[in-house]
Amino acid sequence: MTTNEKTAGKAADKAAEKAAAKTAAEPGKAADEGKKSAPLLEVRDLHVEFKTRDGVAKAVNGVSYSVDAGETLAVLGESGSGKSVTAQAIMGILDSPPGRVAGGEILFHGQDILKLPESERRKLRGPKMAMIFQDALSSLNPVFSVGNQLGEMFRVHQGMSKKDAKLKAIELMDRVRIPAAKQRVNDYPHQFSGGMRQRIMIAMALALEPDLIIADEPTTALDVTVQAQVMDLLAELQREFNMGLILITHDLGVVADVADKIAVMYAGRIVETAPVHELYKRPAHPYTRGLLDSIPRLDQKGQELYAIKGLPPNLLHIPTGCAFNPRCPMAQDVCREDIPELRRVTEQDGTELDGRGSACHFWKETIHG
Amino acid sequence: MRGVKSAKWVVGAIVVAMAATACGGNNNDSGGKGGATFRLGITEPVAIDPVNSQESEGGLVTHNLFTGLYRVNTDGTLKPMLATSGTANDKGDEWTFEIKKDTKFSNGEPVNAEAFIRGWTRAVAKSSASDVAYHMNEIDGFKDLNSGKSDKFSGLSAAGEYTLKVKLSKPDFEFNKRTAHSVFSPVPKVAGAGDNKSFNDAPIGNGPFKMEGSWQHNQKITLVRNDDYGLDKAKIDKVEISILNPSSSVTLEYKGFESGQFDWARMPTPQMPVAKAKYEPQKEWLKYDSSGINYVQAFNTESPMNSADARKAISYAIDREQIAKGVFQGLYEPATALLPPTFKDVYKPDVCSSCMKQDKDKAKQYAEKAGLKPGDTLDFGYNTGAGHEEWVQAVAKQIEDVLGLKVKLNGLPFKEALAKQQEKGAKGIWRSAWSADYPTADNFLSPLLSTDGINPDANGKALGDNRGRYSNPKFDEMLVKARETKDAGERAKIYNEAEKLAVDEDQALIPLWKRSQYRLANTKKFDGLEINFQEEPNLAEISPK
Amino acid sequence: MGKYVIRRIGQMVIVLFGATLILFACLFVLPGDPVGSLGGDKARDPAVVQELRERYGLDKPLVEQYGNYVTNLVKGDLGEDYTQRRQVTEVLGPKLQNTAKLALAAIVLDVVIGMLAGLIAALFRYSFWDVLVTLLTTLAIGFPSFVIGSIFQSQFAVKLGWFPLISDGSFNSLIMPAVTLAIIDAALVARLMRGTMLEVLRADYVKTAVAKGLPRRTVLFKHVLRNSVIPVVTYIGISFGGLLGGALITEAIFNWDGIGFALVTAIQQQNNPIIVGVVTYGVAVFVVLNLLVDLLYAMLDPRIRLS
Amino acid sequence: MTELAKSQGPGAATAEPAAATGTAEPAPARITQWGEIRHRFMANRLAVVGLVLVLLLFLTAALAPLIATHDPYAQDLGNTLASPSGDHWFGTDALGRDQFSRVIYGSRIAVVVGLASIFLACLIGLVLGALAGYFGKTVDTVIMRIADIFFAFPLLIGAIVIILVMGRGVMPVILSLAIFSWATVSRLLRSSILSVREMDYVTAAKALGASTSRIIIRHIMPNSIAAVMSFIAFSVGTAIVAEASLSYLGVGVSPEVPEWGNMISSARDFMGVKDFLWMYPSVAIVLTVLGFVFVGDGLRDALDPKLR
Repeated sequence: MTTNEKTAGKAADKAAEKAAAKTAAEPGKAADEGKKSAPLLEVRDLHVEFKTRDGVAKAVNGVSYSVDAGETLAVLGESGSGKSVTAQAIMGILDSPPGRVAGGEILFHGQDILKLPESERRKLRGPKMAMIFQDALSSLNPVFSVGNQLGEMFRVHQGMSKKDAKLKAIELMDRVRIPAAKQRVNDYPHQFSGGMRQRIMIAMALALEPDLIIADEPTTALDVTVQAQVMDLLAELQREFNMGLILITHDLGVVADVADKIAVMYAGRIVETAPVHELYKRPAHPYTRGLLDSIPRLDQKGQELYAIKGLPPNLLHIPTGCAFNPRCPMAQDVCREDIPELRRVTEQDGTELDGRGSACHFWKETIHG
Repeated sequence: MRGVKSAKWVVGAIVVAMAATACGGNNNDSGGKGGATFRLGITEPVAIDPVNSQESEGGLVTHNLFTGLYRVNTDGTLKPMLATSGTANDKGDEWTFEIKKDTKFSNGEPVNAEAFIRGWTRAVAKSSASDVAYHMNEIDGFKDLNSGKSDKFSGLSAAGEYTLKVKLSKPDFEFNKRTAHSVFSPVPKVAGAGDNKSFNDAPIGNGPFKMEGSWQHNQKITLVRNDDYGLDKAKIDKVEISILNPSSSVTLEYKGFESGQFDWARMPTPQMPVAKAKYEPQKEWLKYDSSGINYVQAFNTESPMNSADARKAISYAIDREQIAKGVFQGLYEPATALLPPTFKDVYKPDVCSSCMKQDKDKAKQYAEKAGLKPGDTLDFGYNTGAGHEEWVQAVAKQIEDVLGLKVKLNGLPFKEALAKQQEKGAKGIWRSAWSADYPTADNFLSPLLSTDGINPDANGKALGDNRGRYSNPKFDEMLVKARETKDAGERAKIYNEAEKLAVDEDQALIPLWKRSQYRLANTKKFDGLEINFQEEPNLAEISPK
Repeated sequence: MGKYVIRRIGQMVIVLFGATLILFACLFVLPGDPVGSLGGDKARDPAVVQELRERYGLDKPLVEQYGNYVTNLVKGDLGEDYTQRRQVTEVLGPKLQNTAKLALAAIVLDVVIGMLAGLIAALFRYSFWDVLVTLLTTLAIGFPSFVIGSIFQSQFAVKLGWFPLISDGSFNSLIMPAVTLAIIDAALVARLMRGTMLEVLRADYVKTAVAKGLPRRTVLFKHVLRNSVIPVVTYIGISFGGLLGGALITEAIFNWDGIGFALVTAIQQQNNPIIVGVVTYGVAVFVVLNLLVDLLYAMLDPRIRLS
Repeated sequence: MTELAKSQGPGAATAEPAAATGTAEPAPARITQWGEIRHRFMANRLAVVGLVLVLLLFLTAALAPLIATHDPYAQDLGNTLASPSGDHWFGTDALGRDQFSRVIYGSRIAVVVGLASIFLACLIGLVLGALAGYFGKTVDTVIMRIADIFFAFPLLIGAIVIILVMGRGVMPVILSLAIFSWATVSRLLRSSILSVREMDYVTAAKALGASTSRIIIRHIMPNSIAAVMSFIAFSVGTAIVAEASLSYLGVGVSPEVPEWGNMISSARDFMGVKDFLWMYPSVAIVLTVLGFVFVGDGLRDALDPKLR
């Protein structure tokens, strides 16, 4: 446990460091480019529902965000917040039924891919966008060799022969630095260590050099030391290929290291967006603040750890008004009645803060108070 | 070898399937030949070689493959076959048979006195371990041959090519009737010893039919007409015998007949009324009161059945009529004697007075006399899986209702059932049946009721057929006397007295029903169909229409 | 792997001997002389009984009899039956083939109907077909084979006359017993198939496969099916073993001349060599098939390491 | 330790809030206890139907003398094979006995044999399992080999052999079924306990210092027992079928006893002629077995609702 604390603490420090560096280097980059041309991916007002026996669960309620090539967006939230569902909707791999996209647009290279027929969307998966899952052991098919599963990408999308596909697989394995790739290409997933398996997942995602990669908690299942290696590898490859990366996580430590910007989700909505350093420094939503406060810190040793009280909302019965209101220390009557919009966040003097938004009636109090 | 077998199996199956469809239509005589083929189903016989052929299924085949000295007519009289004459000396312990000349086995070997001696010796020899050899036990030298002390049957000799002399160890003026049993068949030299498997499965005989191929165990046996038969040749070409699985063979025979697959069939008792109504008007329903009896064996030496009064109480308590009607659908008739009506010379009805009619009062009186009190337990055993379950319950219920006894039904598989009856100290009653091997009163009275018939071993186990252990010196004497009596009428009288003594006076056993046989027979296709003495179709005599 | 197989074969031998020893002991203490009589009410001639007891070594103590049996078994000799005095192997040979035929037919139906139904139910979960399959399979399990057999016989054989009541070994007479046998098993296979398939469909690696942009059929027939059939194959293997060991009831109902029916008959007749023969064979088939299924399992699922 | 920390939430190094263990999904099996299982069971319509059928069966067996319209043994040879009528609702058999009353009384044999044989099998399985667990490796190996031997006998074949030795009757049928069922029971118990023992939440409970008995009662028991109960429900159904099968083959309880297998068996000869003879006992046995199957299914689904 002590190691964890250390890392987390370190992560927070690092985030601050990096953030400082970045602000100086690329002010308002995303905003500028967004005006010039369409971003790589833009999600607009996305709604996703799940039909269950007990009713309709609204998993995603109007999410919007965008990613550019070479940019990393971190989506942060508890399980059930809708972060993974949004990603699956982008990939077009929602469990359907019971899930369905109930509204909104997903623009990829400016085109609304929700309007594409399934056959077209399938062709995007792999060559254009790819996904890395949390648990590589369960995400790799246990009964086929990793070579087979890697090679499958080339065989299916490029019609490559079995032999060539295998050579490609070895090449990929080399690339993600799996030792003795040639010998191991016929091994089965269970024969690899956790870190190696996740490398294979990354290799699979990168196989066809897609424009967008969605990594859904790629390091959660890994040991801490391995986490860093894998994260570094991912970041490195992203840079190399200039890909857009959506990093879904609940781990603030991971986010601090690699992300450019952050979207925080709660109950199917984005409650706050911000460049990464900004968020750490000055959260504009009580939920984000709660999250940050619950990170154990070295300087607070001995104090009781902060925890957000209550449970995440039941998606079948999302509280009226702000979904977070039952758990919010700042909640007022208005919070129970009106759903707060995601609003631009400004300094006290009214200067706009670049890329920042908060869906809190009392964002001002939160960020400035 | 497996592969070859399975290929054959497939071919066989196709042939059978085709045959089945071909015969689906009723008057479709595929190629003129089908009309002369008689088809029936039986259960897998124990043996078809006369050396060990024993039950009616095996008998059906053996009787058509072999012809011996005599055959039994349906009325119980003897019909000479290969015997042109058969005479006993005055004492009755030596028989001389003249054999018809110049008849042959189907392989060309001659059928002469030697052939008979060969056949009989083969049956009795120790290595054969034949279950039917005991029918020859009154012939001199039986013991030595049977126990392996000798390999010659000393009582048999050929007094000329076609003259067979038989010496008996004790007088028997009815010995010639015994020879109607198939174990007395002649066999050719190729038969070899009794355990010669190839002959066992494809016997070469001298009968009206011969085997086509070998016995296909559990599948079929095919007989074809023996055109070199020494007596009246058969008129049909072929007999196709399908072997059915035993547990429901009766149902299968019946269904097979209905679907036109078989020309001959038994019926499940429950279906008989329906079948009778349907087939009797078409003259396809045959009935034969055969030479058998169903009875209740009582253990004479153990309480509670150790007195004639007790046995009479039981006998009076049973309403045979009601069960015959209610359970057997009126197809069985109550028996009032032990000997069957087919034995014309000795049969007398109404021998057993307690069998005439259910009489509850008399039953109670006798029970009282015998000390049978209500609540006493009476063991009632039977063998399972042979269709006795139902009527046994009916009998038990009547005994309970009339006498107030507690009847304990005990159904056992038959080997266990037999062992139970043989045991020393066996008590109560047991369901039993007997049917004739040959038409002599002795064939009933001696094994079932004579003291010799008990044949106890050192532990008191009754190894003979008289498992009720009835023993009456007077009765034994009568049997000996009868056997020594040359005059048939005189002999019959003695047998009648003996029967009366054992079955009425002593009530050694309790007769229930006569054995009646019913068959469906395809009289549309064949003329002259009958159930014969052995309860088989008279295949050698019928002719296609 | 080799070591594993050798150890398993060792266990098989123990099981086989244990089972036959139990059987032998049971038959030994049975009341009634195994050669004491044939069918019917007549006792066998004591001289013949004596002869047969000597011939078959029935006068020897249990241990010696069992020893002889084992010695002969190793040579592939199951002895002679007491009724017809034919070699047990010869008597059972054709019956084995019949049983194998029936078992094969039933298992094919199991696989085809069961797997297909399970597949459809799982793929179209909650659809009309799923509900139908679930309902039918549940119902089928409630029907004992002798009830199904009775229904078939009365309807299809007696009333409609589609199939012969008398099985003559033809293909036509194979249908009713095979279907009777298959119904319950197919229902179980369908349930199993549906269950595992639903589980597999939810598996992360299926999502991965979809995310890889694989066509639906590749996802289903490569990634889903291969994983779904593993437990099903296991089940089918085991149940095939059971079928090969003789389907007593079904063979008895339809008079199918297989070893199960032979066993029932032999028990009624107390024909010990046949009983011993069938049980020995049945147990042997069961253990061998178990081993094969384990090996197959290991082959299909590389995660299982045999050690 | 890291694993434990993760699943325990509080104090974990992740930003996931402490209380965030519960989710919007249906609660997973691990936190369910008796009430949860019962709730899900009762929500399952088929399971409730099954329960009703089983209860009806028990009730019928217990109250057979009150329900039956006739003495099941009383013969009426003047009225045999009568079709169903106002007096004889299910008709009469070959001895004129009232079929309805015999079907009703037949439930007694089914209940007694079904329950007693499985109870006995569980008892043997438990005792031997406990012995194996207590004495460890050698004894365990020996017992498992013995179990293998019994497991290798097909149920019916094994049962018939035992009945041959002991004779027909209710007791022999119960014993023979138990003797060839315990191996299955003991295997199931073994694997079920082993698998549950390894589950995270038990490990967690242990790590939190829960006592062994508490672990067993609060954590292992509800799931194990429900699994075992589901298995038992199926087994009782199987045992009832096996018992009727034995009677059908003519080696079960005595033929005069009112019992469904007996009734169906003796109706074989009337196939196509008097079909009511086998139909009513067949319906009885099918409903009974379905009852147990539904209950078994229901219990299983209540434990693992994902598979419905």
